[in-house]
Amino acid sequence: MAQRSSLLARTISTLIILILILVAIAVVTKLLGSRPFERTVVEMFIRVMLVVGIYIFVGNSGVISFGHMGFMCIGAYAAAWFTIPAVMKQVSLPGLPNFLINTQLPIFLSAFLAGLLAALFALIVGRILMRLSGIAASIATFAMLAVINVVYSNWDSVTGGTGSIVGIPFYTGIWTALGGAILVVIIAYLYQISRSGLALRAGRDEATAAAASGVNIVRERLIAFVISAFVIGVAGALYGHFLGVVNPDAFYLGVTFITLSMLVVGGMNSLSGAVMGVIVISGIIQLLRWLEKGVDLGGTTLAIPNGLQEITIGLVMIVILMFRPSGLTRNREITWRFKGATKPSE
Amino acid sequence: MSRLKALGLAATFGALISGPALADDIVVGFATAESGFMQAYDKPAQDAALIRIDEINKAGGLLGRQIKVVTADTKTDRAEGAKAGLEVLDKGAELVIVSCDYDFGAPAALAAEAAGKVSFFLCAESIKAGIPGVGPHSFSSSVLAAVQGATMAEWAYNKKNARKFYRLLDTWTVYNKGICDGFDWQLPRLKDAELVGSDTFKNEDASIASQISRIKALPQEPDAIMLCTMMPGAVSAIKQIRAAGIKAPILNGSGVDGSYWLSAVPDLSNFFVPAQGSIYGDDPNPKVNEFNKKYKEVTGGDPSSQYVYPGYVLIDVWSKAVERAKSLDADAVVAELEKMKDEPTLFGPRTFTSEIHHQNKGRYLIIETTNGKPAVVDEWTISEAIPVADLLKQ
Amino acid sequence: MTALLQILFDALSLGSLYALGALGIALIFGVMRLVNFAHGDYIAFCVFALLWPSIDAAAIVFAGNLPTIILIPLILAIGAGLSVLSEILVFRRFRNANPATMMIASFALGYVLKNFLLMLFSSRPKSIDLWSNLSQQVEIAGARIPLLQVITITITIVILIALTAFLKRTRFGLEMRAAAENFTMARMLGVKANRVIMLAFAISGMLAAAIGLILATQSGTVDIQMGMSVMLVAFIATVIGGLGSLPGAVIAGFLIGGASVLMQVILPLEARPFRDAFVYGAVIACLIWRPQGLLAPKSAKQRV
Amino acid sequence: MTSTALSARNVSVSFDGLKALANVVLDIPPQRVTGLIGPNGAGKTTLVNVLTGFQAPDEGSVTMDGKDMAGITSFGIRRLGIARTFQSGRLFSELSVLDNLEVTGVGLGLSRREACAKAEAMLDWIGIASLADRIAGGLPYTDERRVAIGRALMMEPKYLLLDEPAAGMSAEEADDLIALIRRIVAEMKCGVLLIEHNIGLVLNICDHIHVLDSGEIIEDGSPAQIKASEKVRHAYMGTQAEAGGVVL
Repeated sequence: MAQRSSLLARTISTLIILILILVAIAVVTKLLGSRPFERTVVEMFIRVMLVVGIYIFVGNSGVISFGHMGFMCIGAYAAAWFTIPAVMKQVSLPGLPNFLINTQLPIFLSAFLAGLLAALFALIVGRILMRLSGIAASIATFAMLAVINVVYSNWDSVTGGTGSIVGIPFYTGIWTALGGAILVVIIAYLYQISRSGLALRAGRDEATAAAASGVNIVRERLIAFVISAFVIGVAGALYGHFLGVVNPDAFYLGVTFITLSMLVVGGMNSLSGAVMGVIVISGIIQLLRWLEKGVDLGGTTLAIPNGLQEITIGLVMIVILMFRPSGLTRNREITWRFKGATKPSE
Repeated sequence: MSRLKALGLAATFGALISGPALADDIVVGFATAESGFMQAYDKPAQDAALIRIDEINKAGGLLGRQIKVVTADTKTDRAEGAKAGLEVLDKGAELVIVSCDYDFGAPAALAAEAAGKVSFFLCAESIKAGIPGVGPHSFSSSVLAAVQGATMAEWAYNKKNARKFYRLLDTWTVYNKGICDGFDWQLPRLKDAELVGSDTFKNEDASIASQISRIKALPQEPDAIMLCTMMPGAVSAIKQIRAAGIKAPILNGSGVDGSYWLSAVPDLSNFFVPAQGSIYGDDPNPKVNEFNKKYKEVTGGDPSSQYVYPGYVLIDVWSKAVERAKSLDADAVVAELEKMKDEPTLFGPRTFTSEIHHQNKGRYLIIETTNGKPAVVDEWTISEAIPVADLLKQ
Repeated sequence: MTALLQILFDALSLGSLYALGALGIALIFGVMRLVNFAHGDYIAFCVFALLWPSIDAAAIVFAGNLPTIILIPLILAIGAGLSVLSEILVFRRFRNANPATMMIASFALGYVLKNFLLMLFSSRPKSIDLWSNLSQQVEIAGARIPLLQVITITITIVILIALTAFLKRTRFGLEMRAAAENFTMARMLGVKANRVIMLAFAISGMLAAAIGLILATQSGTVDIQMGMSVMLVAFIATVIGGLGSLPGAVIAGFLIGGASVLMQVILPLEARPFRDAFVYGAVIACLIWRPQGLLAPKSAKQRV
Repeated sequence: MTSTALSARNVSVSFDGLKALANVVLDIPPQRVTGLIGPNGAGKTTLVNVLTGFQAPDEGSVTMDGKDMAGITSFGIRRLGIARTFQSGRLFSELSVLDNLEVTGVGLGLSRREACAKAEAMLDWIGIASLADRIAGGLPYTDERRVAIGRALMMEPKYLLLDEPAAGMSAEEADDLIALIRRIVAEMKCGVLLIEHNIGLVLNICDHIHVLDSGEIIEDGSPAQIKASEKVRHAYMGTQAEAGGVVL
């Protein structure tokens, strides 16, 4: 029998290709030099973090989660607590414990702690929720999101209520966001090839058979849940530093659906699908926005009416899913080889 | 809107927006919503601002230069808002005008602040829309939500002899909470006034039956109900309260000004709203009524609510400050704005200080709706400005 | 006693709205395992059909002016038509797709509908006066209840009875129930899948229209978002009730309405803004307690 | 009572009031092939579910080598060395064949590298090493069965419960299966429970056979005894005339 190359050697090409694509986008953006466009790309990189973060749980476990943007909320607010100057916090968030009011951490430490806080929350809640599967689990995660949203919208002295918290230092630029996106893709890749990742994907395909193979699905799900919460918590922190304001409304249904849509359109069972979903949908949205603003065609400006962009993106998504129900990547990973061994039959 | 009027609009604003930019022009940037949820709220105030700009240009311009307008669509999206801010700044905007709502306007205002430019919220009524939430170059030309709550409480106490108040808060937005905060601040300052009950609901609640049951369970109907809410839930709440046979006066914030929704509650009476100016053609200041006519000429429709007016006011006060500073330098303009004390405008006096770039005291018209007809019945200015420290605490 | 009765009435009026919504979602889920996120937008669409497209602040009432006897069937027909059309144009192509794909497709469809309405009508809520004499109060054993609520509760009960009779007594109903219990099996037994699915969509669309009319009458408002919160609660109710079980969905709809009203009554003022957190907490507890739902159909039990 | 065996002791299970198993007593001794036959709906799979922790018995108990297995989860039972296959294959359809086997390895605590090595060795042992990189979802029926058995055999379980492994196989393929089962018993010292419709196969390979009908064990004994049993013939004639007629 031929010596099989190691797991890493067989699968690393996917990781390298995805990272190269992200780096290429960042470099081209820098070369173009438009500030508004650069912000679009930064936002896209943060979306990559979010969608890949959801993928770690949803893609590997097969359980659709409507709750992950709750972790983004937790992360973004934690970053606010950790980085806003003490003087401002005393006034706007008087309910915070003293040690928090008086701390002002460096941004990366704060983002890491924000991720940890989200992960800790996921660990506690997940111990209960991960017992559920299928649609009941989806609804339970949505209920979790709703609870987080209600609490952050009304705990005025600690979260500022429905009002925005301001004073979060601007930090997230294109290189930070690129770094974040690459880091998250690496985490997702490592999880995917880990023991837990394999066991969880087995459970996704056949829960009963996985149990009969000695897999404790609840535990593996919890691991994925916690890791993805960490990733999304960090993404939330970077988002806060990107926008400078956080508001509970920004972490509710709107962002939940757009991130899930990107994942499903890309192909929810593969890391490549998660990344490509974000890039393709963001690309189409940007294209339509340019069209909305008007394209100069030999003296006449061609523009689509305002609001048509949203309608078109919805239709495009429906059409993509009609022709590719398992997503643009058909749930496969991108590799060097065209006829890769990892090609699933259809 | 008739075609003719639409043409008129295009003629007036088209020249403003798409005319060739001369090196000499002063650029004013609108980073506002042209689509999505906020569009309906940004557009009227923006039109009013454009009317004022047009007036200034026709009168010879600002510092002898014409004002040129550039726009960028925020699409009612926070991240797009920041981009829109950058876009108008890149086109050379000296003044960045941002969305009506603090949450949606802040990203663009923060971009302006970072670039060292003056920003104005079209009609935000949160204390954050200014120094605390953006920075020392940011302003709002409207009046704080808290002042609305305080005004209604003090006015009802003095003019309607209200002593027993009931407070019903829709927890949806900061604006709603702001109205009730102002009410809460005012109430202890009114001798013998008491709060006989308090409750909350959510704007999207399909039914507020249990909240109404709580009011009905009181031993006697309150003298006034302070209703801190906004559209669209406001209509539903008002309709249900009146349907339940509660006839007590309902006090509101300015968010429910306008007659466009009154058809939903036929013959509504005993209903009070504070407004900066009257859209009903009966403003005590004839110039306001003239403005309303002009607005109709340009846009083809009457102002739908008082939220048109802050747009006009902001260009008015900013241009005065520029003229006085004789410069477009942001710090110089801010310094002149902060010197304004009871600066008269069409829609009430405006005061800015180095402490607060918003109105914590303001003259309000009181609009009463009787049998479905709104009309100005009074004018009220709260006796004491709400201290900045109290506003920030909220 | 009167207070208790009042709570009961309040709970019934909110619950009946949720129950109608849950019924609409459960019907579709039953026959094709689709969680239709566009349902809320059907509700909004039907209500906007009362108006003439305009982005002005004041609404231009159009269909809303028709006599009741024409208006109600017209709006119901619009709901049914929209729902059936979305099945023919969109959902039919997703018969074999996995649930996540269908869910996202339905979300995308709702997004398209919402933005279409936004373009035609702007985001500004519009006002409409529909049957305002229904808001007068009726007194029952000391508790007051608006006539509209009485009618809503009655309509819900009537619809429930009619639907139950329809499902039990007619051939269509039998086929639909069979399909809801076990779709593949029903298909093998000769149930005409497309016909049953279209019928389910039609009924579901009519239910959406009915909710829209009730909401518009009650609130006097027409708003892009108006179906959203009912749809979310209805969706939850469908799952708690036991996916595929119509009576379960209805019971759960009433339970959530009841829980919501009860929380509003018993929570102290400071905790009241957190009402929904308690309601959703109860939802989680309920799911942990009965993951298959309160009334799970037998087919839902997992076979090893 | 045999001290070393996987045993069902007076197991009863009912669903919605219907008895699926009543007072079932059954031993699966090590290094032996025990057969379980019975008409459709007799409760065979339910019994396997009870023995592997997927179904808690209403009454009675399951013991392994004298140890009571009550309250142990299904994955816990696999970790104790009781493996099973499923009637419908139930491979992890989106994973490769090698990964399918690796899952059991990591499920039982190996690292991926170790699990991979073991999985390769197992594929080799069964003789399907060439399938390693194929995606399990697209395998032909017989290969699917063999992969499922390989997945269950990872880490050499003490007991293996095969739920209709020969369903749909040709006579030739069934012979291969018999050879494989013999090797499992001989080389892995494993106790096997074989559930089959193909009674010929069961009579051929089993040391001891139990016959289940309507949830009750109606007969047990050596292949010869089963062949001769009037009760068994009756049960099969009653419910499955054609099968009984042909095979017996």
